[in-house]
Amino acid sequence: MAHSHKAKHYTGLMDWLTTVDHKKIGILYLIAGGLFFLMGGVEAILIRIQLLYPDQKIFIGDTFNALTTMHGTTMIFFAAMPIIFAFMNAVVPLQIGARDVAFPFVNALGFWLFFFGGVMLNTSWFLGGAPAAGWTAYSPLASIVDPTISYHGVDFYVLGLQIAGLGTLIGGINFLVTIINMRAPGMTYMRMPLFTWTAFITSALILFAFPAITVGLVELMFDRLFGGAFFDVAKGGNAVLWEHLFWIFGHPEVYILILPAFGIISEIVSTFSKKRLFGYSSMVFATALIGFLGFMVWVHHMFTTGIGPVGNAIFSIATMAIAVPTGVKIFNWLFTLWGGQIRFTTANIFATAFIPTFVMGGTTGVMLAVPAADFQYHDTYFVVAHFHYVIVGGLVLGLFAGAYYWWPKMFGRMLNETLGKIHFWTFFIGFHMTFFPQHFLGLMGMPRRVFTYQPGVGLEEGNFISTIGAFLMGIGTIVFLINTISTARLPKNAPADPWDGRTLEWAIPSPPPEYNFKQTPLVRGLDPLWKEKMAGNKEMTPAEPIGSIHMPSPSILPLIFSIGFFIAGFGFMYHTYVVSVIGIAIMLLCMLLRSVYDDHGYHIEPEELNDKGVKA
Amino acid sequence: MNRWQNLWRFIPLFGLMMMLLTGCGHDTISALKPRGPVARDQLFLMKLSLGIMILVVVVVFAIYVYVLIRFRKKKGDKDIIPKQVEGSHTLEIIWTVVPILLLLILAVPTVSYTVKLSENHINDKDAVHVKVTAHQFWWQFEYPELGIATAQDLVIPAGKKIAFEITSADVLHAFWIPSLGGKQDTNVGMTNVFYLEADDADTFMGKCAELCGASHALMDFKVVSKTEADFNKWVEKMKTPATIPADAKNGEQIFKDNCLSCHAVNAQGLGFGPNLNGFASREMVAGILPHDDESIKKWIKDPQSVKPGNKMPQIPLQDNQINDLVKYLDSLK
Amino acid sequence: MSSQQHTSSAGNRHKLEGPKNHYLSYIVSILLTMIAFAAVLYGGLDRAFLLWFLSGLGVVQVLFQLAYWMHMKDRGHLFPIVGLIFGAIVALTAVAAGVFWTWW
Amino acid sequence: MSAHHGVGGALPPHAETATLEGKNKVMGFWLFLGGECVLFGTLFASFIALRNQVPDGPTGQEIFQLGTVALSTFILLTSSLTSVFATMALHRNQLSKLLLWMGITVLLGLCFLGLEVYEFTEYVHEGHVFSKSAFATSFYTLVGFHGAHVAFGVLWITLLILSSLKKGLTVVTAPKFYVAGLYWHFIDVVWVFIFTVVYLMGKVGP
Ligand code: HEA
Ligand code: HEA
Ligand code: HEC
Ligand code: CUA
Ligand SMILES: [Cu+2]
Repeated sequence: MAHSHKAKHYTGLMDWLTTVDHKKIGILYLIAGGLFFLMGGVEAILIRIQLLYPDQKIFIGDTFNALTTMHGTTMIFFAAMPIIFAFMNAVVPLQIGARDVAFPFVNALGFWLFFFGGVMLNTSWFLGGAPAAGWTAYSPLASIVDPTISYHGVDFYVLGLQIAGLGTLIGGINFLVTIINMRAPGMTYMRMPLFTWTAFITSALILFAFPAITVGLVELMFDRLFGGAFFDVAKGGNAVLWEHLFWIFGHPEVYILILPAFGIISEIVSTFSKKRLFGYSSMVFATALIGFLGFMVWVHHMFTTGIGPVGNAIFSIATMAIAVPTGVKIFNWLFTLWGGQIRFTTANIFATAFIPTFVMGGTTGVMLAVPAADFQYHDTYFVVAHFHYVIVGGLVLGLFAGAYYWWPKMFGRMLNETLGKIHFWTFFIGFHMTFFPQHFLGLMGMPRRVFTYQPGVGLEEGNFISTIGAFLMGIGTIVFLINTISTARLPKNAPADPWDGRTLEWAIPSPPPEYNFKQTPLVRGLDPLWKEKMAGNKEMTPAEPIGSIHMPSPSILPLIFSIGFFIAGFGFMYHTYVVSVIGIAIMLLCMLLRSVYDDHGYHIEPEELNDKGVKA
Repeated sequence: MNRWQNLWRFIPLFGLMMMLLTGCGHDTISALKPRGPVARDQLFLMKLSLGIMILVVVVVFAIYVYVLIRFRKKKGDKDIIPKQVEGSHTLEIIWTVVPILLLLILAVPTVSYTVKLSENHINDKDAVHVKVTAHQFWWQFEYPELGIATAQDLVIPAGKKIAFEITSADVLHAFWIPSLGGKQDTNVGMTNVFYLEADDADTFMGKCAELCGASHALMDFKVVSKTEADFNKWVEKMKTPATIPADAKNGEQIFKDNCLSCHAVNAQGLGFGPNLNGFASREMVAGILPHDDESIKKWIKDPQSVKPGNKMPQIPLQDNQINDLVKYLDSLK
Repeated sequence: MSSQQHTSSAGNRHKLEGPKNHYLSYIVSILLTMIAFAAVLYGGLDRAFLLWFLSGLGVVQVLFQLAYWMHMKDRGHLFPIVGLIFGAIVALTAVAAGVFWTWW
Repeated sequence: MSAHHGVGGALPPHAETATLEGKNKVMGFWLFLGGECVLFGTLFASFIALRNQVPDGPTGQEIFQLGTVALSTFILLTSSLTSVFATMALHRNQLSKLLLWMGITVLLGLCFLGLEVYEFTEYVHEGHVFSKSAFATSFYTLVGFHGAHVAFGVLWITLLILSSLKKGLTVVTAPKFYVAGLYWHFIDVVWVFIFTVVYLMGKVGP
């Protein structure tokens, strides 16, 4: 083709800083998210150490509140979300037979914004103290500005989340468009693998939920930094407004987290029982329904706010309704396993362990949805137990399952199964030890976010077991780290299709070449690879002749743009607007460069394809 | 069918869970040991919903265990290709309809109790009306009809509805007495209304259940439930100013000079700090220290070491002045 | 793939896109706006009626603009329409919350 | 996949969606607008919740100048029409007309911004400052967000005009113009809600 500019090719670190390849971005998300998961985990361990015995004095007062706040915020926004994005990046384009995502540049930008948002939040530990108003940042507590201006706390939360949230939002749009427009021929909506479906719905939820938190954060920022009065009662503001804005976002957010895990489980359970997913169309429908209903239930976090019995009752019923489509999923998984030939690889152990654990968390969720009873549960360890059952026992088990499942595809190396099983059992037992007793702690009168509790009222045993369990989970995670690091030093050994897979990602080498598919595959049904294998074919039928492949060029602009935003954020925080202007100027400059110089990309010619297929 | 027999094995588990639930915790703070009608209603809802949930969990676990054991690939099994089942309408209808039915069973009492427990008894002649104001990190209680105000210890008559009007002076808190019933948030600039009732005379523990700052964990209070006669006596005592013995006069002066700006010591006084009228008969000092002279001294000497971030400053006083103060405070019966 | 839908609707869209339609929707917009301003300035109207009336005029105008100026009435706009409607639903529930529950 | 470049002057009939990149861009932009609906929806929600919260200081009823608002509305509506003309020129592959109409749109946008700045300074003189009351804060945030969108649009379209003076109309620039047109309409739609809910209903009073 005429415009085959020879693209700049970077190596080493520069390659990672400038990459726009969705597979590399997936790895970046996984590593960054993994590091934040360790941070959040260490914070959790410190919380549990303080609560080991009553009346301990290790982390008290706002230090403890900062640990709690940072643990929740880090885990939700900077560990769980990015690891989900890691798998979406690594897998979705492959599953739909695409060479790339719709907006590779935007994809990289999304990653760097998330990353610098997370860095910004965590610099708070060194710059006067971390935010300590809870991950929910309820105003007026979150609006209190330290008169000496040496403690910026919630400013870090506001700006860090704002930056990262923008990254997530554009990431969501990217995946929506990718899935709408980039599917291979024959990949109709009702043939998409379930993980792609959940990625699709999750992206839609991101698109419609994140603007709400953006506005909430802007308002909080205006109040804190520019003397605004949104939540300032003395000037007519209203603190309940923040609760609404936060939860209009916050509840969909929990489904943003769990839906991709549902997708992962669907893939794994079906692969390792060698059966197609039971009730595929009802699974798709249930996913969409959960996503839709997810926007109609936010008030269940506010039953005790004083909304009144009518509002409480309506939102209670709406909340309970979500149990129905979720149940459909649970039973479909069980009946996918039914009659199959189940292989217990580590991935499948995690996936099958997800099912009962998540059901326990989901059912306590329905208990919480009963307003009059929630008056007792709310803001106690019962709620903490509920959401760790769905998040750790659901999402995190799902993510570990996905990690074991897709690791060969992402890194070209098989993880060690024995270490995997040790990881599973320590983590799983530790998990139940940590969070099962917390149900009772809550009912026995222990509020959440407390740095100590009274001795002699029956709370000691539960807290003690809980802390031991947390350590076990830590050990499990360390085993996983050992597993990944030790295999990383071995040569690549993963075959293209290690698990006898069913979907398109297993039709290409592990790790895939940069252009994914030499020829776009033709999809002839659900579980396309399985279909071809059953028909006796070794590989997918191509939908096009071999030809030159267009690739986007790498770019450093996403990184620079995000750094600009980061700098601007600090400028606002310290009211040194010169710095903000510099930061914004950097951002505008990046935008200008991007729009003036069109990216023509480069082409990989047919003759290069064969030898390129080998290396990553 | 044979496999449903598995279900019966879980019945003991069901019973065990229920027993566990009703036997848990200390009887002045556990939501599982209700000491008033509201908490009892709520425990009923909890048990009802828990029962339904256990049913669900048992069914899921039973199928799960069966499937995993029956269909696992055993050593030496030949690789087979199982039948690729697409789905089953009958089954799918069953597991859509049955949960809907279960939820309907739950929904009806949910709605009726939600309405019942949010009744407004403020203008009820038989109810005792209490205005609660939450502060970082203490509680203020006013009895508008009785013309008295107190702090930290909420004194109520047993067997009567207590109609609460709750609000906050600074940030959000939540007012929670687990033994008597569920919590409500105290919002700034708004009031929430609800009611509780205690069966008998006892002292219950109260908690702040919304993150409100550094000492959120220590924002405890006591609920002293008295017989009606005792309650009336208490009201009278609160209205009569305490007689200050001669050896406490010194302390009274120190108090007037240093403390009165924040602490009122009369029946109705409100201030920046808790009203200390009747302080000597309170269960605790500052809500968390046991009530004795040592604690009072410790508190006055360095309030921040007891409750980090609380709003009472450290007042520079000599040890003997503090001793005098304690004598004075001890006389505020 | 949706690409097919797109190309097939392309022909239709061209025909509809005469300037006449655009003048029309412009004039309608201006008229609706003038009515709204006039209703407020006139002042003699019942307050509740006025509020409903204004909301009605606003909604009509927005629908008009979406249909004609943003081509929402054309085929091949399935996802944009779903996207906007869903966004609007979420926005409306948010507004409802603002109206009803912030000050109950 | 598809050719990503226009070949000289001959553009396909719907240049903005002629390539996969263009199609993606238009689709992505529509979805973005869906998100913007929620953004403005929540801003409106905040404003509506706080519109009567004026403990001391001027109310909307006291200060709003309907004349200025009417003029702004007229300008913005007209600019929407001119941006439609630009899109039509785009579809007919007439670069100079496209640039002319886009240029007029930008000028009208600038007039609108000028009026808004004038209006805000007037209000500030009357003591209606940002931190005066919850009403004031939410008013400036909502209307200011819209204003910022206009300002961004003006900047963006100007850049587009400048860069296509050099690049001409291709399947790369066409989607950008198309999308900019959509954006401009969206701004206009939001303004319809603003003048209705904020100004007119504000004038009606609580
Ligand atoms: C991944 C995250 C996730 C998920 C999936 C869920 C799922 C659910 N959650 Fe949870 N929730 C959180 C994360 C999550 N939650 C978090 C983080 C908080 C606390 C936030 C904070 O305050 O910090 C919270 C808090 C929270 C509350 C507020 C409690 C309070 O603060 O007082 C409520 C109340 O209704 C609730 C309900 C539910 C319900 C009904 C579901 C349902 O979706 C569950 C549905 C699933 C099932 C029910 C199981 C499977 C179904 C069957 C087997 C069918 C048959 C079942 C029946 C008939 C019941 N959640
Ligand atoms: C994705 C979300 C997520 C995840 C995964 C977790 C995981 C864990 N959480 Fe979670 N938690 C939340 C989200 C999450 N949490 C939220 C939202 C809150 C509410 C916050 C608020 O109130 O505002 C909360 C609150 C919360 C509390 C209540 C705090 C309070 O109310 O005061 C507790 C207490 O036990 C707790 C414990 C744990 C534990 C033990 C884990 C464990 O599963 C963690 C396991 C992981 C590890 C243990 C890491 C292992 C690593 C190492 C051991 C270090 C190795 C180090 C190097 C190599 C450098 N969490
Ligand atoms: C600037 C205001 C201020 C001053 C001055 C002040 N206090 Fe306090 N005091 C408070 C506040 C606020 C609390 C509640 C602290 C908490 O529990 O968070 C309190 C609590 C107390 C309590 C515990 C009350 C209870 O019911 O348990 C005692 C006793 C007390 N103060 C005694 C004193 C004495 C004695 C002095 C003078 C030497 C004094 N205070 C001066 C503000 C003040
Ligand atoms: Cu008051 Cu927590
Ligand atoms: Cu929720």
